[in-house]
Amino acid sequence: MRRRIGLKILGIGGILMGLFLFLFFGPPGLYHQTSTPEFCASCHVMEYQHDAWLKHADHRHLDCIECHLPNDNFVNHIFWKGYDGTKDVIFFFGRLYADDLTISAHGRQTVQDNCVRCHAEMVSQMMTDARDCWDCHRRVNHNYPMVNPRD
Amino acid sequence: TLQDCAPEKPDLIKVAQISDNEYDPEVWGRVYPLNYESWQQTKRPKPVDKSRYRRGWDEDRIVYDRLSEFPFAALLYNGWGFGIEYNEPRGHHYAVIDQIEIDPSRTSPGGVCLACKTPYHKEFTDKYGMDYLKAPFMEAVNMLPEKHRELGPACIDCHQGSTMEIRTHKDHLERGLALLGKTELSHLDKRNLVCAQCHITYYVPRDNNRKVAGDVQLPWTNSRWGSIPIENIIEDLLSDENRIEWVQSVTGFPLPYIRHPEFELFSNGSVHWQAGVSCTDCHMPYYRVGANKISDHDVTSPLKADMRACRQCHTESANWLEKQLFHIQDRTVSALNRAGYATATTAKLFERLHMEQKNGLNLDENLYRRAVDLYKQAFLRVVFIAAENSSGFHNPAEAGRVLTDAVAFAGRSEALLRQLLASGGIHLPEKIDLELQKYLNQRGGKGLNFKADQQFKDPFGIQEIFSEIPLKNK
Amino acid sequence: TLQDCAPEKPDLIKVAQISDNEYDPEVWGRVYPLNYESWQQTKRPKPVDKSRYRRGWDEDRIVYDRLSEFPFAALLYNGWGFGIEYNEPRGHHYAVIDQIEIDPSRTSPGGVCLACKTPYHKEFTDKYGMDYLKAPFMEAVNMLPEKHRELGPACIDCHQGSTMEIRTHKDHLERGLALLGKTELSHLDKRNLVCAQCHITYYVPRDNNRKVAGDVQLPWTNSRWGSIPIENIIEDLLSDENRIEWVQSVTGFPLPYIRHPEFELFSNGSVHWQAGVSCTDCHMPYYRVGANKISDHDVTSPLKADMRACRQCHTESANWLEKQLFHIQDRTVSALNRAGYATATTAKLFERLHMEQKNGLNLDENLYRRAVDLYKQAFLRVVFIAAENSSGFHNPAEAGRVLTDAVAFAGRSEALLRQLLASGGIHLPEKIDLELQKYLNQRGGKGLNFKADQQFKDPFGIQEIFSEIPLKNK
Ligand code: HEC
Ligand code: HEC
Ligand code: HEC
Ligand code: HEC
Ligand code: HEC
Ligand code: HEC
Ligand code: HEC
Ligand code: HEC
Ligand code: HEC
Ligand code: HEC
Ligand code: HEC
Ligand code: HEC
Ligand code: HEC
Ligand code: HEC
Ligand SMILES: [Ca+2]
Ligand SMILES: [Ca+2]
Repeated sequence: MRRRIGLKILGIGGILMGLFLFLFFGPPGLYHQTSTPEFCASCHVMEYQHDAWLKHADHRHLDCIECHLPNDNFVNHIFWKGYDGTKDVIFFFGRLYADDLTISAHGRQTVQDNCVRCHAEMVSQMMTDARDCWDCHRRVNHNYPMVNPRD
Repeated sequence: TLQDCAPEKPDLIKVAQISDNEYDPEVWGRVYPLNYESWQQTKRPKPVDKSRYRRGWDEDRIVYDRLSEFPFAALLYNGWGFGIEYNEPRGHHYAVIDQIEIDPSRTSPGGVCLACKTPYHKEFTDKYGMDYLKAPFMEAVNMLPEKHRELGPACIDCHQGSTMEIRTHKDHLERGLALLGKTELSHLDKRNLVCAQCHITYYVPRDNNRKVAGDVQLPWTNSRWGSIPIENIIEDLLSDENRIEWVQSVTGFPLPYIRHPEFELFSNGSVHWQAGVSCTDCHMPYYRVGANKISDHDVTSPLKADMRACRQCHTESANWLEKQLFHIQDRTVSALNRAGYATATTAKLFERLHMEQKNGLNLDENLYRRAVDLYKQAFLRVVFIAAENSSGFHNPAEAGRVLTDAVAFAGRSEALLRQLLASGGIHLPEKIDLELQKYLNQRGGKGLNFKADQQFKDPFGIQEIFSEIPLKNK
Repeated sequence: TLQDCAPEKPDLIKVAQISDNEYDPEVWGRVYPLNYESWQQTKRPKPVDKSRYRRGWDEDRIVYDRLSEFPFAALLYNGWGFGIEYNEPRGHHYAVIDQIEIDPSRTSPGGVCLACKTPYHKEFTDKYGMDYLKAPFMEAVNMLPEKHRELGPACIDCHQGSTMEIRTHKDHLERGLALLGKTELSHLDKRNLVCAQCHITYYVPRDNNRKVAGDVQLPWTNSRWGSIPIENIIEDLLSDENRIEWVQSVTGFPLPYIRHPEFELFSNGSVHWQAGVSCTDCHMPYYRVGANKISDHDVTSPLKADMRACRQCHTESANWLEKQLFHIQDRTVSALNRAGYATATTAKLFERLHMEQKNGLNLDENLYRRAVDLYKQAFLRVVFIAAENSSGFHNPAEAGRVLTDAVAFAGRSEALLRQLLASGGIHLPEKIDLELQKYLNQRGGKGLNFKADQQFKDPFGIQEIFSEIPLKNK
C-alpha cells in the first residue's frame, strides 16, 4: 500500500526529475555536493548507514555513490542519480519510508556490480553472480551487528 | 538548503528535574512524556498469534495457564501455590495486580512477595523490617501509599532521578552481586542488571517452622559474573534447610524451588551475552517517535513487537529470524516435555513405593537414597528450564545440556525405583498412569481446569512414544 | 572520470583446457597450479592444540583413536570393524591410504568401500559391476590404475573439467537426491553437495546371507531437502533386513549403523544452513594469493586454519569465535557422554539378562520387546551424534534434542531391564560394571589399547555422578 502511493508520487516525481537534472548541472557545485556522504547523511534516515560506513575503516574513503550508483558509464550514472535522488527526496518528505530501510533488488545489483568493478582482479577466480559479496563480507553491509563482544 | 527541511535535531535528555526519591511515574512523565507513555503501554494486550510459546494477555485477553501448557507441571508442583494457579505473565503493569488476583496460596509468604513488584520494597523493608516482610500479603499491600498500591516496576527502580542514569534499586540484587564478587558495573552491565533485579531465581528464607525468616535471597553461592550454572544453584539450594520452601505432595519430599532464571541462563556464556547484547537491547529496543529515538518501555516479547529489536543487529528478515527462533524453541520444548514427563513418571513411582512401604515393603536403603538424590537433581533442572521464560532462546546449547541431564537423572532414578519395586514383588506396566486429571482439574478456590488447547505438545511427536497423555478438557 | 579508476578486467577462469574425463590432478595442476598446490596440502599435518575435539594428524603426527576418546563406543561398537579400529580422519590425501592401513575387518565389504575414496568408483561400478563392488578390498584397489591407487577426493570429483563448474560425481548421491525429490541445483546447493557426496551416512545393502548386494545407498526415504532428521533415518534403516550390517556383541542384536552424517545434521535447519552458508564457505575459505583470491583446497577444521573462514562473516575476533564454538562443543560432548554411557549401561543389562535367560529366567515378553525397541532408538541416536564430525557445531539445538532423546530412550530401556531382572530375583547395584577394559584393550591384529590421554571426559563433570570410569592405560 505504502509502496503503491509511493509509486504514484514517483510518477509525478519523474517530471520533477528533469528539473533536478537541470539543477545538478546548474548551480555550481551542486552536482558535486550531492555526491558526498555528508549530503546523504543529511537525512536522518541515512544516519545509521552513515555511521556504519564511518566505522567500517576500509571503505571510509569511498563516497556512498561509489557503491550506490551505477558507475559503468556516465549516462547510466547520471540517470540513476536523478532517479534515486528524486525518489529519496519524495519518500523522505512524504514520510513514505519504514523505520528500517531495505535495499531494493536494483539497488542490490548496483552495489554488487560496484564491488566487482573495484575488486575485479581479486575476484577474477570466482563466480560473482552467485550471491552477494556482503553475504560473507558482512562488515561492508550497514546492518552488520555492531556490538562489543566480551573477551 | 536541504538541511533546513530535515526534522529538528532532538533535545538531549533533560536532567536534574526529578528528585532521587520521586516514586510517582506521573511526575517523571511530565519531564519525559514519551517514555512515560510507552511505559504505560505494558498495560495494553499485545497482538495475537505472534509468539508460539509465550502466548497470553494478547488481544484475545486470554490469560494462559502454565499448568495446562505443560501438564506434567501440575503433577510436579502439586503441594503448594504453583500447583494451583500459575500463569503466563501479562506485563509490568500487572505485577501487583496479578498477585492480588491470583489464588492466595501463592502469596502466603506475605509482604516479602512484594520484593520485585512494588518500588517501595527497599524503603519499607528498611523502615518496617519483619513487620512488613511477614505481614499477610494484602495487609502488606495496604501499608503502601494508596495511590501506588498497584504500582509495578517504576521509573525509580531503573533510574536515578537526578541524573537519569540507569541503576538498580533492590537489596537482594546487591547481596547477589556480592556473592558473585562483582563490584565494578559498566553501562552494559547495568543494561542487564536493571532486569536482573527481578528476572532471577530467588528463595524466601525460612526458619525452623518454615515461616518467612527475612527478605528474598539469591542462591548464587560459588558462582561468578558470567557463570551461574544450574549445578551451583542446586548445590546452594540443597545446602541448607532454610532454603526448603514446600513439600511436593506426590513424593512427600521437602524441596526448594526455582523461578524465572532469565539472567542466570542468559549470562552463562550464551552467544548474545558474549556478543555484549543486553536484555534491554532485545526487550526495550530504540524506536523513533517523531524525530527522536527512545527506548521502548513497553517491555514485551520481541515477537510481539515485530522483531524490531533483532533487526537493528541482524540483516535477515523478521521472518527468517522468527524461523530460527522457533528452530531453537521447538527443540527446547520437545526436550522439556521429555524431561518433564520422565520426572513426573519417577515421582509417581515414588508415590507407589511409599504406599508399598506403608504396606510393609522392605527395600535397599542405599538404592532408595540414590533414587531420591537423582530425582531431586532431575526435578530442579526441569523447573529451571520450565520457569525460564525464553523457551531456550536465551541460551540454546545450555538449555539442551541441562535438559539432557534432567532426563538422565530422572531415567536412572526411574530405573532404580522399578528395580526396588520389582524386588518387592510389584510388577508395573511400562506406562505409569500419571493421573494428570487429578492434578489439573478443580484447582484451588477458583476450581481451575485443564485447557487442552493451551497444551504445548512435543513439536516432534517423540513424547507420544513414552506416554500417551489421555487428557480431555472437562 | 570515475570509470577510469576501475582496473582492467583481469582474466577469467581459464576454461576448456581440461577434458571431462581427466582423472589426473597433475594435469589439472598444470592449468591451475595454485589450487593444485593447496589441494596437495591435505597431506600436511596441521598445527597442534588448535582444535579441542578434532585432534589428530596434527604436527605431533598422532592418529587419534575414537574409541579412546569415547570409551563407551568401544563397548557399543564391539562386534565388527568399528569396534576394533576407528580413527579420527587425517585429511583427504589419506582417504585410500587410511583404508589400506586400517584393521582389515573394516574393509571386509570390499570394493564397495571405495565409493567415497577413489574418483574411479563411478566408472568402475558401471564397467565391472558386482565383480568390482564385491571384490576383496585390496583386489579392488589393485584393479585401479597403478598411478592412482592411493588417490583420494580429486579434481574430477568436484569439477567439470571443460567448464570448471563445480558438480558431483557419485551415483549414490544421485539416488539420494532422487529420494529427496531434489532436482534443481543452485550454485549454493552445489557448494554443499560437493561435500555431501561423501559426508553423509550410508549403508552397504546386504543379501540374505549378509553379503554385499550392491553399491552404497542413502537412508533418506521420506526425507526432503533441508530436513533429513534422525527419526526418518532410523525408520529407513529399520525398515528392511537388507540394511542390517552387523551384530552387536554385547547384546547380540543385529543392527544398522550410521556414519559421518555431516550433511544431514547441518542441513536440518541449522542457523548457518538457513543463512545460506555452505560447507565450502567454512572448510574451503578464500585466501589471497597475490592479487587474486582462491578457494583453499586444503580442507580441514576451521580451528586449524585460524578461523579465517569465520572472520569474513563475523567481526568478532578469532578468540571470541573459538570460545563460542567451544561453548557449543563442550555442551554437546557432555550430553554425548551421558547418552553414550546410558546406552552402554543398558547394553550391559541386556547382556546380563540374556545370560540369565539361558539360566532359565522367565520374563514378560512384551516389556522385553519394548526394552529392545527403546534401546535401538537410543543406540542409533548416539551413533548419529558420535559419528557426526563437528561435535554439535553444525547444528547445536538439533544435536541437543537428539541427545536428550537418546538419553530418554536409554533410560526407559534401563528401567524396564532392571525391573525384568529384579522380577526374576536378580538384584543389581546402581553402578553396572561396563568392563570397558575388555573392549578397549588388545583390539585386532595390532593389539590396540586404550589411550587415557585421548579420552574426552565430560567437560562439566556430571558423568562422574553416574559411572566412575575406572580405566588405566595398560
Ligand atoms: C532527502 C533525504 C535523503 C537523502 C539526502 C538521501 N536519502 Fe537515501 N533514502 C531516503 C529515504 C526516505 C529512503 C527510503 C525510500 C524507500 O523506502 O524506498 C532512502 C533509501 C535509500 C536506499 C535504499 C533504497 C533503495 O532503493 O535501494 C539507498 C541505497 C539510499 N537511500 C542511498 C542514498 C545515497 C547514496 C544518498 C546520497 C547520494 C542518499 N540516499 C541521500 C532519504 C534520503
Ligand atoms: C563499500 C560499499 C558501500 C558504501 C561505501 C556505502 N554502502 Fe550503503 N550499502 C552497501 C551494501 C552492500 C548494502 C546492502 C545491504 C543489504 O543487502 O541489506 C547497502 C545498503 C544501503 C542502504 C539500504 C539499507 C539496507 O541495509 O538495506 C542504505 C540506506 C545505504 N546503503 C546508504 C548508504 C550511505 C548513506 C552511504 C554513505 C554514507 C553508503 N550507503 C555507503 C554498501 C555500501
Ligand atoms: C570504488 C571502489 C570500491 C568499491 C565500489 C568497493 N570497494 Fe572494497 N575496497 C576498495 C579499496 C580501495 C579497498 C582498500 C583495500 C585494498 O587496498 O585492497 C577495499 C577493501 C575491501 C576489502 C578488504 C577489507 C575488509 O573490509 O576486509 C573487502 C573485503 C572489500 N573491499 C569488499 C568490498 C565489497 C563486498 C564491496 C561491495 C559491497 C566493495 N568492496 C566495494 C575499493 C572498493
Ligand atoms: C521490579 C521488578 C522488575 C523489573 C526491574 C523488571 N521486571 Fe520484567 N517483570 C516483572 C514482573 C513482576 C513481571 C510479571 C508481571 C505480570 O504479568 O504479573 C514481569 C514481566 C516481564 C515480561 C513479560 C511481559 C509479557 O508481555 O508477558 C518481560 C518480557 C519482562 N518482564 C522483561 C523485563 C526486562 C527486559 C526488564 C529490564 C529492562 C525487566 N523485565 C525488568 C518484574 C520486573
Ligand atoms: C526476585 C524477584 C521476584 C520475587 C521475589 C517475586 N517475584 Fe513474582 N515475578 C517475578 C518476575 C520476574 C515475574 C515474571 C516472570 C514469570 O512469570 O516467570 C513474576 C511473576 C509473578 C506472577 C505472575 C505470573 C504467575 O506466576 O502466575 C505472580 C502471581 C507472582 N509473580 C507472584 C509472586 C509471589 C506471590 C511472590 C512471593 C512468594 C513473588 N512473586 C516474588 C519476580 C519476582
Ligand atoms: C538476543 C535477544 C534477547 C536478549 C538479549 C534477552 N532476551 Fe528475553 N527473550 C527474547 C526472545 C526472542 C524471547 C522469546 C519470546 C517469545 O517466545 O515470545 C524472550 C523471552 C523473554 C521473556 C518472556 C517474555 C514473555 O512474553 O513472557 C522474559 C521475561 C525475558 N525474555 C527476559 C529477559 C531478560 C531478563 C534478559 C536479560 C537477562 C533477556 N530477556 C535477554 C530475546 C532476548
Ligand atoms: C524496567 C526498567 C525501567 C523502567 C521501569 C523505566 N526505565 Fe527508563 N530506561 C530504562 C533503560 C534500560 C533505558 C536505556 C538507558 C541507557 O541504556 O542508557 C531507559 C531509558 C530512559 C530514558 C532515556 C531515553 C531513552 O528512551 O533511551 C528516559 C528519559 C527514561 N528511560 C524515562 C523513564 C521514565 C519516565 C520511566 C517511568 C515512567 C522509566 N524510564 C521507567 C529502564 C527502565
Ligand atoms: C545488539 C545486537 C543484537 C540483537 C539486538 C540481537 N542479536 Fe541475535 N545475534 C547477535 C550477534 C552478534 C550474534 C552472534 C553471531 C554473529 O556474530 O553474527 C547473534 C546470533 C543470533 C542467532 C544465532 C544464534 C543461535 O543461537 O542460533 C540467532 C538465531 C539470533 N541472533 C536471533 C536474534 C533474535 C531473534 C533477536 C531479537 C529477539 C536478536 N537476535 C537480537 C546480535 C544481536
Ligand atoms: C570423494 C569423497 C569426499 C569428498 C567429495 C569430500 N570429502 Fe571430506 N573426507 C573424505 C574422506 C574419505 C575423509 C577422511 C580421509 C582420511 O583421513 O582418511 C575426509 C575428511 C574430511 C575432513 C577432515 C580432515 C582432517 O583434517 O581431519 C574434513 C574437514 C572434510 N573431509 C571436509 C570436506 C568438505 C568441506 C568437503 C567439500 C568441500 C569434502 N570434505 C569433500 C571424503 C570426501
Ligand atoms: C558415502 C561415503 C563413504 C563411504 C561409502 C565410505 N566412506 Fe569411509 N569415510 C568417508 C568420510 C566422509 C570419512 C571422513 C569422516 C569420518 O571419518 O567420519 C571417511 C573415513 C574413513 C576412514 C578413516 C577414519 C576411520 O574411520 O578410521 C576409514 C578407514 C574409512 N573411511 C573406511 C571406509 C570403509 C572400509 C568403507 C566401506 C565399508 C567406507 N569407508 C565407505 C566416506 C565414506
Ligand atoms: C559455519 C561453518 C561451518 C559449516 C557451514 C560447515 N562446517 Fe564443518 N565444521 C565447522 C567447525 C567449526 C567444525 C569443528 C572443527 C573442530 O572441532 O576442530 C567442523 C567440523 C567438520 C568436520 C571434522 C573436521 C576434522 O578436522 O575432523 C568435517 C568432516 C566437516 N566439518 C564437514 C562439513 C560438511 C560436509 C559441511 C556441510 C554439509 C560442513 N562441515 C559445514 C564449521 C562448519
Ligand atoms: C563465500 C564467502 C565469500 C564471498 C561470497 C565473497 N568473498 Fe571475498 N573473501 C572471502 C574470504 C574468506 C576472504 C579472506 C581471504 C583472506 O583472509 O586471505 C575474502 C577476501 C576478499 C578480499 C581481500 C580482502 C583483504 O583483506 O585484502 C576482497 C577485496 C574481496 N574478498 C572481495 C569480494 C567481492 C568483491 C566479492 C563479491 C563478488 C566477494 N569478495 C565475495 C569470502 C568471500
Ligand atoms: C572436495 C571438492 C573439491 C576438490 C577435490 C577440488 N575442488 Fe576445486 N573447488 C571446489 C569448490 C567447492 C570450489 C569453489 C567453486 C565455486 O564456488 O564456484 C572450487 C574452486 C576451484 C577453482 C576456482 C578458483 C577458486 O579457487 O575458487 C579452481 C581453479 C579449482 N577449484 C581447481 C581445482 C583443482 C585443480 C583440483 C584438483 C587438484 C580441485 N579444484 C579439487 C571443490 C573442489
Ligand atoms: C558466509 C557467512 C558465515 C560464515 C563463513 C560463518 N558464519 Fe557463523 N554465522 C553466520 C550467520 C549469518 C549467523 C546467524 C546469526 C547472524 O545473523 O549473525 C551465524 C551465527 C554464528 C554463531 C551463533 C550461532 C550459534 O549456534 O551459537 C556462531 C557461534 C558462529 N556463527 C560461529 C562461526 C564460526 C566459528 C565460523 C567458522 C568456522 C562461522 N561462524 C562461519 C554467518 C557465517
Ligand atoms: Ca506474556
Ligand atoms: Ca582430523
